[in-house]
Amino acid sequence: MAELALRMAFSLAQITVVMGVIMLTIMVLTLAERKVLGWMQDRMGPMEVGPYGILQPVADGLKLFFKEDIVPAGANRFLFSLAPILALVAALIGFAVVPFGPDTTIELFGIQFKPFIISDINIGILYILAFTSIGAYGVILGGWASNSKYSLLGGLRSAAQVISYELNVGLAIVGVLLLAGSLSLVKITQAQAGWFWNWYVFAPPFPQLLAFVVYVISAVAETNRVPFDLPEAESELVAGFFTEYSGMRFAFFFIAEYANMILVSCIAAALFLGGWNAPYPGTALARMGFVQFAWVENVVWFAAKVYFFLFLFFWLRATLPRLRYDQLMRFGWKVMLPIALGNILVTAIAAYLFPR
Amino acid sequence: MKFKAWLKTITFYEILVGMAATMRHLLRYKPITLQYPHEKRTLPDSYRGMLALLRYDDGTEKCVGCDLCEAACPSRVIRVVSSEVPGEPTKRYASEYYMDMTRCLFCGMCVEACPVDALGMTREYEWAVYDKRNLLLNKQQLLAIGDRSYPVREKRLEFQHPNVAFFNVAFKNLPAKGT
Amino acid sequence: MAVPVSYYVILSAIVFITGIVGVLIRRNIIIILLSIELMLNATNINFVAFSNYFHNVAGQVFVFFALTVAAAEVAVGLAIIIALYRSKSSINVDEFQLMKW
Amino acid sequence: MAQLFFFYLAGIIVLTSILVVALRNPVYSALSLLIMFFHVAGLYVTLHAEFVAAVQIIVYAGAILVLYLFVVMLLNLHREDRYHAQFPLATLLGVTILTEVILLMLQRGDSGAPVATPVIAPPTPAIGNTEAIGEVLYSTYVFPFEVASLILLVAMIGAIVLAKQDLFEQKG
Repeated sequence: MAELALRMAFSLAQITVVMGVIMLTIMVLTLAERKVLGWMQDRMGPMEVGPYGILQPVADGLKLFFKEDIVPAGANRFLFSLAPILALVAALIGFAVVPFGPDTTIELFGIQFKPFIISDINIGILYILAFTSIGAYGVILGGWASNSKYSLLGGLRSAAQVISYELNVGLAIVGVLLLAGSLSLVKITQAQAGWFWNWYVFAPPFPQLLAFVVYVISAVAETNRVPFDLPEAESELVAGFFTEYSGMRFAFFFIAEYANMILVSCIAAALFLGGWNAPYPGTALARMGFVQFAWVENVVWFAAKVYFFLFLFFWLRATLPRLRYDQLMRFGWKVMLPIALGNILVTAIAAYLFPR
Repeated sequence: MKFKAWLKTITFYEILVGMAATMRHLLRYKPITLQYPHEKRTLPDSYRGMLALLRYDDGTEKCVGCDLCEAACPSRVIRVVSSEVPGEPTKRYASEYYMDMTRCLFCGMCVEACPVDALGMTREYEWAVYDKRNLLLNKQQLLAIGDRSYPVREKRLEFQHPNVAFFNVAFKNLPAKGT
Repeated sequence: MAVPVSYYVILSAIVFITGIVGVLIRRNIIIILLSIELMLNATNINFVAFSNYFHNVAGQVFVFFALTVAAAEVAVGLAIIIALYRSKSSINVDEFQLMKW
Repeated sequence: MAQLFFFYLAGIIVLTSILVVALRNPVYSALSLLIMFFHVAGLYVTLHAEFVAAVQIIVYAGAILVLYLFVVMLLNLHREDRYHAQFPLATLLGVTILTEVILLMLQRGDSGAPVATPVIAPPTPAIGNTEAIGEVLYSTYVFPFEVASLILLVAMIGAIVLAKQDLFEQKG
């Protein structure tokens, strides 16, 4: 019983730390997005709060926290409150299986713990896919419960888009799963150790470059980011499904969107870019003799890969205009889906001919 | 040609060009933003800002209450109530003068129309208010604006050159010869 | 402290009966389809329970076939609902009597 | 512990499935069905069927129920006024089947002890749940698997044909 309590306490501590890091990252991202967008468009971004505007996220958070919480007339009060919570929970729950660092164990009070992996379940990828698909509920219910036609249209668009592109995400991942032979994110990452050509983007026998491209595009679409931000197209639908939301409930949707971005970036880093592995075998710190600090380098590599993807999101947003809705659907079903299926076919043949 | 277009499509060539452009702007970061409340642009010479009523150098109002500005205004901003100067039946003045600046479009026609140059356009533009009614300006407010924007005042018409005093109204707006 | 398999059977029976009752007493076609989902889930619970009981994954494989059928049913069923709603602008089952003599 | 989990999950499953039938707002019905799917998935996890649990959530909760909600919102349905008049029939059927099941259970006197020895030996524990399912699905059940894919194809085409109004109308 004591062991169980200890394990639960440790897991709770891990969850707290991960949540804290994610919330911090989201705060940084809200500022970074506006800054990067501004710089790319020859603007400055927020400059008022604090030196160079670095306290802007705090100001935003305070504002949203103290803002009046309006429930529109005729809205379904229960579902209106439920929708942001659903969206946020679905976005945050996926981090439980993401390996943030190497698969080392530490011993504390006579029990083995894995400090960087909250839980290594053998269906990790499926778990993440399952809970990202729940995110659509928050969107669609929020759109419906607001009793507003813009919200409803945004919610319906979002549901169609998320379902369509979730399929492509799943199929793009299958190629990696074929090569790795496991659904556990930890095992998949471990299989990519060594030089960077062992990463599944470049991996022999068949590089998953196509799957990577399909995954990135579909992930952008699934998180409702520009250029696929049709559910919240400002110029057409005011703000999409959260038109009627304000205050903390709006903040929940906002945090959920950013958490989803971080999650898909983590998955992309773990599946295609080798996760915590450095592009060279082992770690430089371990070679220099600091074996017990090798995890620092691993975690830094993971963070670097995740932040590269997050930067890619901003970069795309600064560059590309929004697609039309039928273009989006046609692109998803007629271009991305065949490519993903073809990739699975070729990868399966290659994996069969050249077993690793 | 067709093959080339196809190749461009599948390699996302156009998108990559666009992304290179945005990246170039990120690397050579030269903002064109003006941090407005802290930095202000230098206004052009012919800037048309807030309207103001002017005075002569002895402190008397220039306005003679002729209503021409009211007639010239396209959006009916101005309302003039003119009355006689007490004791001098030939002279008039504006006993009340209102400008509803919520409607003003700063065209400057009232300034052009004024025969005695009693109206002027200042360079003030920070006139955002919380209450719209604060933009209905009366004569005292307009004169105050004129006082702070035109520190150098004109002499009274009678004390200027006799020829100018003879013609007395807006000599610069006379039609050109031969028309 | 293992759970006897009979508990699972009773659970799935209750869910199945709820589904039957739902099909019979509701007028809304969508709720009727949801009740059918309930019944399919009841059978799935049984499959998985017995798969665990006999240590044989064949039961879980059958869950996949049930899932396939459920997905197919939803696609066709909802398409039919939309078609019906277009012609009748209602989804009350009592109003679809065209095939009744 | 296991029984505690079972009774919690079973209780919620029964409650939500009754709510699905009883609630008058279709959206609430669909949401209670969502809760039920999650608890069924939890039940699968306690039965060591993690893969089925994940697929349950992905397919049922992530796709099927979203489609239901989609249609409910598309048609903008309002709450239903009353139930169908088939209460006696439903009660009769329900009570009959329930008593049947309980009678069968009592007759066997089953209390958890295996009735027959398991026909197939338990798979080696080294193979995970997912691999075991894959092995069986692609060896013993290849033909049903192909048939299932055919069913899905037919359903997809059928749904498109049914839902798209002007598919067969001549243009011009």
